[in-house]
Amino acid sequence: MTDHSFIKHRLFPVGTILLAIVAIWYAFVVPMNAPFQRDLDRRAGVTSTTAEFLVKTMTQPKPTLPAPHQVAANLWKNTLMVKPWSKRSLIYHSWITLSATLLGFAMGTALGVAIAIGIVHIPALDRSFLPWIITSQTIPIIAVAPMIIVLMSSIGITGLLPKALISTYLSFFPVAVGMVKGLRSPDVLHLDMMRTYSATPMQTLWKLRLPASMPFFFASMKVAVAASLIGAIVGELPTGAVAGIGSKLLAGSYYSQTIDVFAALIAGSVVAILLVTAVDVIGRIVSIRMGAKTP
Amino acid sequence: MTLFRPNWQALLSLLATLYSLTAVPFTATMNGSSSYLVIALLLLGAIGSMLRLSAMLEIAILVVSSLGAAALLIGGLTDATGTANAGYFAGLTAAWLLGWRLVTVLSGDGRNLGTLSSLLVPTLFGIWVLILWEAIVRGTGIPFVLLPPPSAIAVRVTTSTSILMADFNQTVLKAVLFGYIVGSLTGFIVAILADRYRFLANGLLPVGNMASALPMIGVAPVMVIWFGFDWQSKAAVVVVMTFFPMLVNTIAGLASAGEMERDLMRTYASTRWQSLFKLRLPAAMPFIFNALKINSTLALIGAIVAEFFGTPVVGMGFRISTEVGRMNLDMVWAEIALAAVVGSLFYGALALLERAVTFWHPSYRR
Amino acid sequence: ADQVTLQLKWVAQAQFAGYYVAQDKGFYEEAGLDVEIKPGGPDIAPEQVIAGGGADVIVDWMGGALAAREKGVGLVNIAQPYKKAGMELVCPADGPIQTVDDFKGHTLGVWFYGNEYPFYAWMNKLGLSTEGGEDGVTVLKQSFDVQPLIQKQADCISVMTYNEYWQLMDAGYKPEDLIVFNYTEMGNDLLEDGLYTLEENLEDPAYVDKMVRFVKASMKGWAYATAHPDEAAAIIIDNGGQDENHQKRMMGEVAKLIGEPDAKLIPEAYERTAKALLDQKIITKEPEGAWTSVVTDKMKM
Amino acid sequence: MNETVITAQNLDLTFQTNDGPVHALKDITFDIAEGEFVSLIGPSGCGKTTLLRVIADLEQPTGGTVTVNGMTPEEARLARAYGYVFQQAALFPWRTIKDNIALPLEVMGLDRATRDARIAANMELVNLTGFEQKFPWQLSGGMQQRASIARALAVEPHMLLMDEPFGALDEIVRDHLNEQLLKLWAKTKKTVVFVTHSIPEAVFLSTKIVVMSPRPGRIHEIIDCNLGDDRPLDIRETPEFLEIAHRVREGLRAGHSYDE
Amino acid sequence: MNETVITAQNLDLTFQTNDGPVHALKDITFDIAEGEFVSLIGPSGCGKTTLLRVIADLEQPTGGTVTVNGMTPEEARLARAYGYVFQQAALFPWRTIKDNIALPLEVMGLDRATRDARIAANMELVNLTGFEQKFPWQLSGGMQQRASIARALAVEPHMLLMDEPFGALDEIVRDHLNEQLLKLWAKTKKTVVFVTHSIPEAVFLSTKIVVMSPRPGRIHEIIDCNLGDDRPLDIRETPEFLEIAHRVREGLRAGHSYDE
Ligand SMILES: Nc1ncnc2c1ncn2[C@@H]1O[C@H](COP(=O)(O)OP(=O)(O)OP(=O)(O)O)[C@@H](O)[C@H]1O
Ligand SMILES: Nc1ncnc2c1ncn2[C@@H]1O[C@H](COP(=O)(O)OP(=O)(O)OP(=O)(O)O)[C@@H](O)[C@H]1O
Ligand SMILES: Cc1ncc(C[n+]2csc(CCO)c2C)c(N)n1
Ligand SMILES: [Mg+2]
Ligand SMILES: [Mg+2]
Repeated sequence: MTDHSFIKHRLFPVGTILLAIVAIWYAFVVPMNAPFQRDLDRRAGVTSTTAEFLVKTMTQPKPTLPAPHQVAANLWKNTLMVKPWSKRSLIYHSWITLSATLLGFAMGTALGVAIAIGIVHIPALDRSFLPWIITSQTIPIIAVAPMIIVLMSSIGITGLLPKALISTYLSFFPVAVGMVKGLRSPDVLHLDMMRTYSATPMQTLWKLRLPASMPFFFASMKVAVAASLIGAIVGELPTGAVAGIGSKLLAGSYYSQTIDVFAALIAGSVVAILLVTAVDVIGRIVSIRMGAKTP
Repeated sequence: MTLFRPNWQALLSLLATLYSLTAVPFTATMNGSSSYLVIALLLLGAIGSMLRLSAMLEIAILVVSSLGAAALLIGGLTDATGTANAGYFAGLTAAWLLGWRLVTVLSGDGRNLGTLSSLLVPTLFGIWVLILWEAIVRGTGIPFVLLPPPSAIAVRVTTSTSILMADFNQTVLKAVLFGYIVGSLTGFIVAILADRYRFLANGLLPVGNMASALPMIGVAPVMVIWFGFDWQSKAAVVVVMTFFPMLVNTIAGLASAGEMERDLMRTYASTRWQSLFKLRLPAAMPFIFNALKINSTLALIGAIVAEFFGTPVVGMGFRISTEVGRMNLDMVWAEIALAAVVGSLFYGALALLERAVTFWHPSYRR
Repeated sequence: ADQVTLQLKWVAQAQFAGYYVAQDKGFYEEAGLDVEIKPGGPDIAPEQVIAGGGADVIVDWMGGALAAREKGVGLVNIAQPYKKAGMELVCPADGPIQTVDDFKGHTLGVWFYGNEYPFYAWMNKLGLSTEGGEDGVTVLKQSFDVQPLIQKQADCISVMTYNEYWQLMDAGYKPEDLIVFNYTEMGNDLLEDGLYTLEENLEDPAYVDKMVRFVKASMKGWAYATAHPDEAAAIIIDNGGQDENHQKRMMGEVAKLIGEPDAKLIPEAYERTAKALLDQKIITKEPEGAWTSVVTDKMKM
Repeated sequence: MNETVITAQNLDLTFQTNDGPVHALKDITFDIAEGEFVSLIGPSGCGKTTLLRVIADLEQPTGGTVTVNGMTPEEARLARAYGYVFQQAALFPWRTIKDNIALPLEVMGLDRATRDARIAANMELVNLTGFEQKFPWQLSGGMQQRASIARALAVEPHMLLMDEPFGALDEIVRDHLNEQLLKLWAKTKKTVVFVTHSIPEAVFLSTKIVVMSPRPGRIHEIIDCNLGDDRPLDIRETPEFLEIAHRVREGLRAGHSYDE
Repeated sequence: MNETVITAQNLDLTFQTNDGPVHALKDITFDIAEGEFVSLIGPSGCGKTTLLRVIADLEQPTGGTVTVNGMTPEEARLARAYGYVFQQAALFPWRTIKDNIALPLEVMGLDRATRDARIAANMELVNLTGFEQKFPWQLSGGMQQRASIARALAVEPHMLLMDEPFGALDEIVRDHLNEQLLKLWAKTKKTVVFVTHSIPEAVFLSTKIVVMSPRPGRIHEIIDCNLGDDRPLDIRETPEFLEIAHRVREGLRAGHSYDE
């Protein structure tokens, strides 16, 4: 991609959509915060002009819906104005969450691929396991996560690993399902051809099934990395709000600090973008090296 | 040809059984004779499965030995919670290995057992999960407030059906169904629009990827503020959660039609809509079903989590979060079981539909 | 030094100032203890943590502790720093509810997760159905914050005198804008923050001795915190608490609930709590041995 | 002669690939008049498919101009000026054979009765009657190719662009289809551009044979071929036929990279 | 004569499809001796591919028996007794042409030097030198098919099963490859089973021609073909050649469903 087409096909459209979101957001701020502001004014016995009222709805300390600039100011303060490793810094909290996410994602991807390979090759697994893997994901892990964390801390496992395990649990599923589909995606013709070489299942896996599954692999890794992040954040909630994006969300919501909550949400989204983009870029590089037609 | 055909599950099972001989009786209330009966059953299964018998006979022996031993072992825990010794667990392992052998025999012989085996095998797997859970929890005496045994959960399910039904009605029939349909449909429609206007797609996809990673924990309270504390706000969470997977998948699916097929449609000077309906939507179907399946689990989880925030005092998520605080873990697991059953049925129905609609896909012609 | 792990019921805030102060001021160390304080949160059930072996002592409300005791977790109250309950129900003065008689047909918010027992006990006493409808009240499981009142989703919400009440003040309400139903003043209070440990451990005299030292040091911490609220608030902030100003106020309110920090459980309050729980079938039989004074008795010496 | 329907002027096409450009077409100039039957013949990889794709507006030339019916290829495509048979069958796996043939007719908005009539006639023509309800993967390679020919013919276009349509067929079927195509052409006076590897086929069918040579793809020679309107199969034994075939073979050989 | 390497006894194969069974092979019986070059010829859809697939253990017959080298087809496949060229090129899109040819050699575990030597030799043979680093979609249809032939030859099997390998090639390349194949066969005395649509090709290459007829696929006739070991291309003008070609054509026509 040339620089020009990057601007035209990425930056400009994404920028426009983000601008539109911010505009809609501002449009919602006033009606969302107005009722409470009216109550406030009434109790305080003040009457204000429309302009004053509008400004007030956008400057509440604990608004129902914070205005974008309030969130931006909070972000600015908590990222650039403090040391990145201080406990007040969102960068520090993002890093805590990111490290659990990456560990969980790596384990989840490995587990998912292993399960998919097993399912594709062993009929007993295909029949007995796949339905239960699906069932496992219908269990609201988010409800069970606290119990798991408590259970694990009672046997002395604390810190990164419990969070990462919840990430693993959420991320192995998309990988497993996608890879089962991907490993089964080669042409019947190609499979027949490997048969005529009397290739071992291992060889068919390495030379045909795995390369053929790459598009599925990267598509499901994108879903999985996002799921991992959710897992890490959820895993942070029951640890007593010590560190991480999840703890910021929780701490913010104890005291109705909606601005903090939104700032933490945005920090989470930024981490998400970075992760998904990284997977996407690696996917593109791999696909080009595998001879894909470049547009 | 010898009469002997060893397999690794039976061999290991034999080893475990022999070890268990060193620790009879297994629990405080299990007498020696019932312990030896377990051992006899296990030996029968292990040796029987290594002889060259007909498949039917081998299956019969394995069913009797593995499930029989398991039943005796669990029965041996009556009034003896937490007293199981190492021999008990060796016996349990041996029975489980025979169960594994049974599953292997059944799936290997899939052809002559047909659909029966495709139902039987996963069921057996599930039964073994429950057996191990029950035996380990009660055998080692894990506190009830940490993990209740399945038997206690089953009792709770039968005594609390009306509560479960009310929660199901609130969470699934109202929030999940509505949110799932609206979210998937809007995702689909926006994808079609984005396909029409490249600009939208270029802008929406990255934003979509980012939004799908947004932790719902953050969105749920906001939705409660916007849509009230009843099911509408839960449905809104589900809408948000299901929208992006459908959007992203549909866009990818629409792009998946082959080069030559597109060229073919070009030569017909077909309109955008015609290409869409005749080529690109059918080609996108596997992707769309992928999204529908992902969404089916997401929707359930989303609705349940949303109920952790403001909610009326009914609903599966409400029940789970409050009963944990009341130490009624059996009720919590009853709700989790309900969620799992509902989710699995939903998923299964989608898988059947997928097979009917995308019958032509190579993955069904292995 | 002897190891003690304390599991709190909620996040680090002045509600638990005594323990943090004792830790910070070295009172535990002086008592030959090495104490680890684990903050809680909305997803942490301290009863579960102690049952799983993750803690030696927990801070819990009596309702939750007795319910867990029936489920096989042998919790025993060894000390009761909080003499009064901090829970209350507040309604906007310009709303439909002025007195207890106005509840019918309205929506009331309460926290769950084991914190709902006082509310249900009260409704039970008032003879109000909690199933909604004309003659009952509709119950809303309220979130961590005071939004349900601000958003007018509930006609009244539950607050703690030391926490959410002040969040309403921050949000612009003045005391005269609110009608307050205080559980203690109404005589409906159930025992709140107490220290609980497992029954079987108390058979070991060495363990009892450890607990005596622990509770004694904790009470020293409470006394110090009550006397130096600003310093206590700063210590809380150092340990992950939020909003220093808020913690100072909370310290002041908490001090009122504790009164003289002697850790003694008042048997009448215990009887009332147990009865209320029995009446609502939260527990099914009269609890026995759910509290002991062995620790507090030894403290005097 | 008749009106010109396809003209190419100094066509040039270079593909960009990961290891450098591939010059696929170079300086291609020709005219095709209405009602002509033009065969493109040339060694594998010389650019026949590419040239056909340029005419059909499936590929953009990097130099030169093409007009089709006096329009740009794009306008011609939008006017549905031609029918195209691909080198591969390109059947939709989710449609039965019958529905695959119906596809362009549905796109054109024909009613069901017309569609059914045309489908039946053309399936008959390619001898696939009885396979209406089969899915593509249940057919042999040759049968799939015949289905794709039926699909293009059912459109009844004025101009046919065919890329080795009979490559996968046996001699008898091929002869049969050659005859049918010739009949159709004689009757309807369609303009046909036809890619083939078979010299006899090219000579038998064409009024003009374009011999191409590779790397880069150029026109080596254009050979007129006038065997008259009525051509029975055994015309292939006549001296005129053999003479033209010889000239084509010589041209091919000359343009070929093998030097035997 | 030589030892028998492939025998088929009363082979029968019926496919089950959504609208009823398709009887693809019926009562097929034949023997192929070591070193023979046998062509299968017959109308499109008559079961040639299916028969080849049965021999290669890619399809299970529903009746009758086949042995390959005295073993079951499965054992023969596991022993890597044959090389197979598919009707479609079946190249892996993510491998370059060179790596595609290397594939079976990697599976067999050959070392890099041997692999490279064989790849170079066979790419030369099919005239693809210079295209090593291209990906399949950058090649024309005929070039892809040639790559797939090179891939099968690189294995250097004792037995070759080839399904219309030269279908997509022009006459010159085809002639060239026919000659190469014949040389290879004469030199190495491989057994070859060869599906083709071209009568001259079948006659030129084979020692035995099996003419099949369709619906259900049966053997119509087996024609011996003995043009001697040394066959220059112009043998195709000799009377013996034309005589055999005529017999094959008659056989084909008789077994064909068209009645002209
Ligand atoms: N998309 C593409 N990208 C790069 N190179 C291409 C592409 N398509 C074709 N080529 C190259 O262009 C040349 C001409 O290809 P084309 O398909 O037109 O040949 P052809 O004459 O149709 O051959 P055949 O008879 O084998 O089908 C070949 O060298 C091929 O490698
Ligand atoms: N997988 C399948 N399912 C159902 N029917 C099939 C299948 N494969 C082949 N057939 C049918 O079997 C018959 C023989 O097919 P086969 O591919 O062997 O023909 P062929 O002689 O190779 O034809 P061609 O020369 O066109 O390649 C055809 O009628 C075809 O429709
Ligand atoms: C889920 C949830 N549970 C309880 C509270 C209220 N709360 C805050 S502090 C405190 C005292 C605990 O010792 C209580 C009950 C809440 N806000 N959210
Ligand atoms: Mg071509
Ligand atoms: Mg074939």
